[in-house]
Amino acid sequence: MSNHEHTANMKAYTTGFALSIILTIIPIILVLNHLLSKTALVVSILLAAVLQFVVQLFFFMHIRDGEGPRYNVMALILGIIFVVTIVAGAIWIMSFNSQVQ
Amino acid sequence: MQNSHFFVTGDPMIYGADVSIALVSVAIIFYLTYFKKWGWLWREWITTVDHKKIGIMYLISALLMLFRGGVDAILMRIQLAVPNSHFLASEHYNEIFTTHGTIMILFMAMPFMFALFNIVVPLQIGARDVAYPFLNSVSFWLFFLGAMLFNISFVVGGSPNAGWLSYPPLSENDFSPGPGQNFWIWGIQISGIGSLMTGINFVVTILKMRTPTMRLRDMPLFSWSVLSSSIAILGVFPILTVTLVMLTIDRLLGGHFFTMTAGGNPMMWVNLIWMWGHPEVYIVVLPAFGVYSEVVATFSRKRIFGYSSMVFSMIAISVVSYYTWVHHFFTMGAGANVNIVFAICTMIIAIPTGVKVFNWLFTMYRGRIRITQPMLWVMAFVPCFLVGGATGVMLAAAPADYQYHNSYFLIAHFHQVLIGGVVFGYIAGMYYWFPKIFGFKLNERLGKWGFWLWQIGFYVCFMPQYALGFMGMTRRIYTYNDSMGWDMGWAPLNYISTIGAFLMGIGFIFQVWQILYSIKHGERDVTGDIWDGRTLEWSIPSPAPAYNFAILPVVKGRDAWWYQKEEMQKGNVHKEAVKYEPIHMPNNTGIPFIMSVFWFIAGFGFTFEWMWMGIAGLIGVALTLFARSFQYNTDHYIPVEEIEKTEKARKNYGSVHRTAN
Amino acid sequence: MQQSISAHVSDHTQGHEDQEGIKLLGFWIFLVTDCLLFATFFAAYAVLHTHTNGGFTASEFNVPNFIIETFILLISSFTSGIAVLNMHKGNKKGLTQWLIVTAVLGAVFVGLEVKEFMDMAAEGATLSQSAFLTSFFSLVGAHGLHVSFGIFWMIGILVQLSRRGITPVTKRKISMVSLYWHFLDAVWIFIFSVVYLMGVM
Amino acid sequence: MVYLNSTFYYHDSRNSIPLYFVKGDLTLRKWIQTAKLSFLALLGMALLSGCDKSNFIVLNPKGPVGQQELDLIIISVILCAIIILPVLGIFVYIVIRYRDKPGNKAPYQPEWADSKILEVIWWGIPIIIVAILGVYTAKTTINLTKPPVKDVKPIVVQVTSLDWKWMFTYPDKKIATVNYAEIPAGVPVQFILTSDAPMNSFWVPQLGGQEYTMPGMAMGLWLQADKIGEYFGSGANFTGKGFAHMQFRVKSVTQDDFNQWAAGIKKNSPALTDKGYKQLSKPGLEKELSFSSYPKGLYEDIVNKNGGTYYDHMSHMGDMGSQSSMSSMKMEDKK
Repeated sequence: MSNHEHTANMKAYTTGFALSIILTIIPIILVLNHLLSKTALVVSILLAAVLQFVVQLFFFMHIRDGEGPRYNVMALILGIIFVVTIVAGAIWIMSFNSQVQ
Repeated sequence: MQNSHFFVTGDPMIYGADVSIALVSVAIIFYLTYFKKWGWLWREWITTVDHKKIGIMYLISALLMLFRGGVDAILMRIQLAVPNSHFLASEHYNEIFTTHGTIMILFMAMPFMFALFNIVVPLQIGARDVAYPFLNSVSFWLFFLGAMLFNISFVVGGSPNAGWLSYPPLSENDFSPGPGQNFWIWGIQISGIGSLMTGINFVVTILKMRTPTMRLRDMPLFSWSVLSSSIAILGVFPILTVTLVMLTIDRLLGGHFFTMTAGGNPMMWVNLIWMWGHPEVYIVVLPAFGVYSEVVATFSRKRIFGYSSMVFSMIAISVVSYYTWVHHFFTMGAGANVNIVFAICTMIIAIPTGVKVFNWLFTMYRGRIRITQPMLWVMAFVPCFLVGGATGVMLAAAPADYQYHNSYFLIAHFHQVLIGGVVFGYIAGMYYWFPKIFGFKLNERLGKWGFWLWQIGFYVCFMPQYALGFMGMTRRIYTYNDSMGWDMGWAPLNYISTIGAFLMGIGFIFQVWQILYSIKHGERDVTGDIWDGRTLEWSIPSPAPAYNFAILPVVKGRDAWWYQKEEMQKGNVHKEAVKYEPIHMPNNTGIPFIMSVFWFIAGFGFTFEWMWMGIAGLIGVALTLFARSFQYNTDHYIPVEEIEKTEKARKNYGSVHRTAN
Repeated sequence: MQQSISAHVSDHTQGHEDQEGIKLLGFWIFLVTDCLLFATFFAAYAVLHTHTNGGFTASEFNVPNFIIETFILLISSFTSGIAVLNMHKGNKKGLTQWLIVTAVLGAVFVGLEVKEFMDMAAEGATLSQSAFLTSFFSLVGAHGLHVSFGIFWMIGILVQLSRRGITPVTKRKISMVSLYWHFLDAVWIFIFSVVYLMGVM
Repeated sequence: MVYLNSTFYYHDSRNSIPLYFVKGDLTLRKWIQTAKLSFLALLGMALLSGCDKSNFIVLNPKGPVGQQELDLIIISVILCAIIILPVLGIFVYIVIRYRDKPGNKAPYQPEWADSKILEVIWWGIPIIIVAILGVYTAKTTINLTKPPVKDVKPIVVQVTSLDWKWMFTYPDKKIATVNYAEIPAGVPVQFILTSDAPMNSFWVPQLGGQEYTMPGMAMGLWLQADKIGEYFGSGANFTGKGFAHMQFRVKSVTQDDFNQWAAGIKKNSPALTDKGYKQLSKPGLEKELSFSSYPKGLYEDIVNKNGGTYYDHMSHMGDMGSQSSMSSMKMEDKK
């Protein structure tokens, strides 16, 4: 993609890096100090992970780069849907209640 | 491992096969050496990156595997024809149905599908090659050597015998020790990686390699079907890869993903393998839908009806097929909620499928239907698939499925959709595009014999199996009326079913005869447009030149070639001087083949649990990858003179547009 | 005749430059499929993580070790980004140096992971001990193998870079490896969160 | 036992009903001869048997569960036929009318390729049909998780699939049988299924549809026989070499006969010991057997040792009687 504009610059990388460090430290502190109830803790860990994933996408992987149809974005969205299906589907199905028809 | 264990022994049929394999190998080697064809084989085929040649190799492999899978089917039907039969022993029967299923889906349907992908897609979208020609060659050789690895289990080490999806714990070490099950894992693993690459390749090819004037919404429906099928491949083949890795970890490293002990969970396997397995059947059927769309439009001399809803329904199928996998194990105890959701999702997928059938019918409506060979298969498909689809909806109703599951009703259903939907479609596609790729048509008369034998054979074989399901006959039993004093009255219908299987086998022989006969006597295609086609592949000579299009075609809408022909007839064509430019093409390369051989070595080593050999093979793979990374001189230009020469030699063609009546 | 009615379409769309763009898109799609690969391992882990067979449980993970691993990988993701920045500026030397830094950090990460695995094995927590451990070693090990592969890939690219300099081809390769590296960091975030943090929570 | 052609690894020599695996002396030639002779006779028989309704056991249920499933089958057939039959008719009509033959006067409109009305019709009709079938499916699915009749106290039968035999344990009577089960007619039976071998599937077509037997899982299946009779049962999911022989008998008798039968077993049959179970669970075939007792907690141990400890289903494995199994159902509902 040689002819495309690049969102890559030092400022973006540094911001992204700082954000990901913060988003890593927050859940570590929460977990090591047992600050929240179990459910709240799980939610905040996952939330931090998802946010950090978004940071990686925008600041490091430059998902916004490129022109024309955004096939890479479409692929990513479809991929995320499939990922969620695989993991959530497996958990749901496998938590069988063993009392069946 | 002892020598006597390395080679499979004990059955006269196996010795017979050993001898014939040895004889055929010697004959091939002799032929190649005597006629000094080794160099030709290497230059023209093994190292080729031309999508058309790769397609031909896929096609030949698929037909060979159809033969092997078909022989397996006939052996099973012989065994079941009469009660208390001792033609095959229990374990031998188990091996045969395992290899039959595996081969037919993974080593017959998949390569047949890839053959059509390769042969048709670049020609149809006005491209000179696929996006990644090198990767395309890697895919083929991975498939081919994976299939060979699986097939040699017949003579060395022993065949797998835990069913085509090898449910653990039966497929774990405790119950299936030895190389048989490993052959299954590694054969599928290696070819599955190839399939994944093909998926990526064709998605990018279709998105990026279309001739610049072709918009996605004008793209022929076969290419759309390939796109939706490839998207589904991307979505599910990684799951297959990992699931097989997990079973490998269990078997090779003593892991406990799916074992009965130490907390392993066999249901997890069933869950994961069907996450791949169900979309897989839609992966193979979508391109068949694409074939039907092309063939119906061409031979009705009419535009395809409801193009947009055809496209929409294919995309819908490829996505919704991701949400139906549990219907393969409604009876496994996932609870009522899970069952209801997946039952309804399964029924929903019938809606876009049904819409497609309507659209095909209304493409024929007010058209002019020419009943040619490809069209015959399409017309056989419609009723067959309707019934198969209906039984599919019946199976989707979860509580009813408790009665059909694992019975012969199920067997009849999926053979009806897989033969009636997939095989008929691929055969139609083969007949349709055969002239384009080989330059001659397949003989009609022999083809009709083949067709009718297939049709009659199919119904004679599988209709009784629906009834057998209602009679309580379960799949995968090698004999019946043999124990506990039950005679359930299964014998007569089984006998009839066997007759049908033989008829289909004879039909296949006619088709092989037809191909061999037509090589010499088949009608030559001099126009490049033997069917009066509608899409771009018919605008170039048959067989297509290496670069496909001397000049990239201009597309103004759907059915580009059809309207171009109309313009030509009206005389609206401004003749310009032809000015060629050098064409950029990839170089042949031996690396894909060598890399795949290393994969084969690795797979063979792990199959016999010879770790040194497996690891050596993987190192070989890494080295070849590394070597490729350092290859910079990977392409060349075809000079203008050469293009002019080739095109001149074919100047004589020129299609006459035959309007109906 | 086909040729005579076809307008002349420039061949450039299938020429050399855009080939690199096409390859990058393919690689991106490959990464998405790789996501699914990890998702499958995650699914198995999610289902099996309580199946400890009376042995090692997730609460026994070595906390300092995985926190250090996480930060090393985060930093290496940053440094690989800086390498790409240098590439765009045409600074071959800076590019080479930052790539080397990234690869070294990756190697340290893998080393720490191997040490963690060895320590666990020494305690008897091996892959064949329980379904939990099988799924743990597979998931984390799959990531570790990806990182190791990335290191070798970087070495290969470094050699090509020293021979050929910054060309469209090496540029594309560096973009790919950097994308791959960020991707592995993203996967690790989830391993870190789901496996380790939720394990010791 | 003489396993023939154990090509590879199967060298186990259990001694039960060896005959099944002994290769007969029928050669291929003889087989073809027999085939020839019986060809016509069989064809005729097949046609006749097609009329013999009693052979189609799935369509001839003997209990409320099988009946509900049959009802759903019939509904689904009718709903599918509503689409299939007209479409087949249209197909035949179109092919005949629009064939490309000289002098065909049917209209030819090569450009006609869109019709919003038609598209709405054939997206709409299947949606309606799926909706109707979906509702029935959901209803039946939920119904089948409950005992078929409410006013009769159910009994519990625990089922364990082994290589290659079925073991039934009766927690209320503390007796066990192999390859056959007796149940009282008119009483809901909760079969609780597990496996101590590769997963199988428990299927008694005339009583109702099947359910897998999974190692480490204990799953309930409600069945009920309305009349006395003997019903064919079989394993439906492939488990290896002896799978084809995993057929069993379910005999439904009156409540009195059932009690008598249990008492008879209690009195006359040998006990199943731990050692005996170990022997029984080894791969091999077995004839019908009865045991006056079995080791305490046998079923629970089987489930737990295969991974049952990781799930919360100890409460309804059946040993506390049907009452507790009912209450655990309520627990499930809350989940």
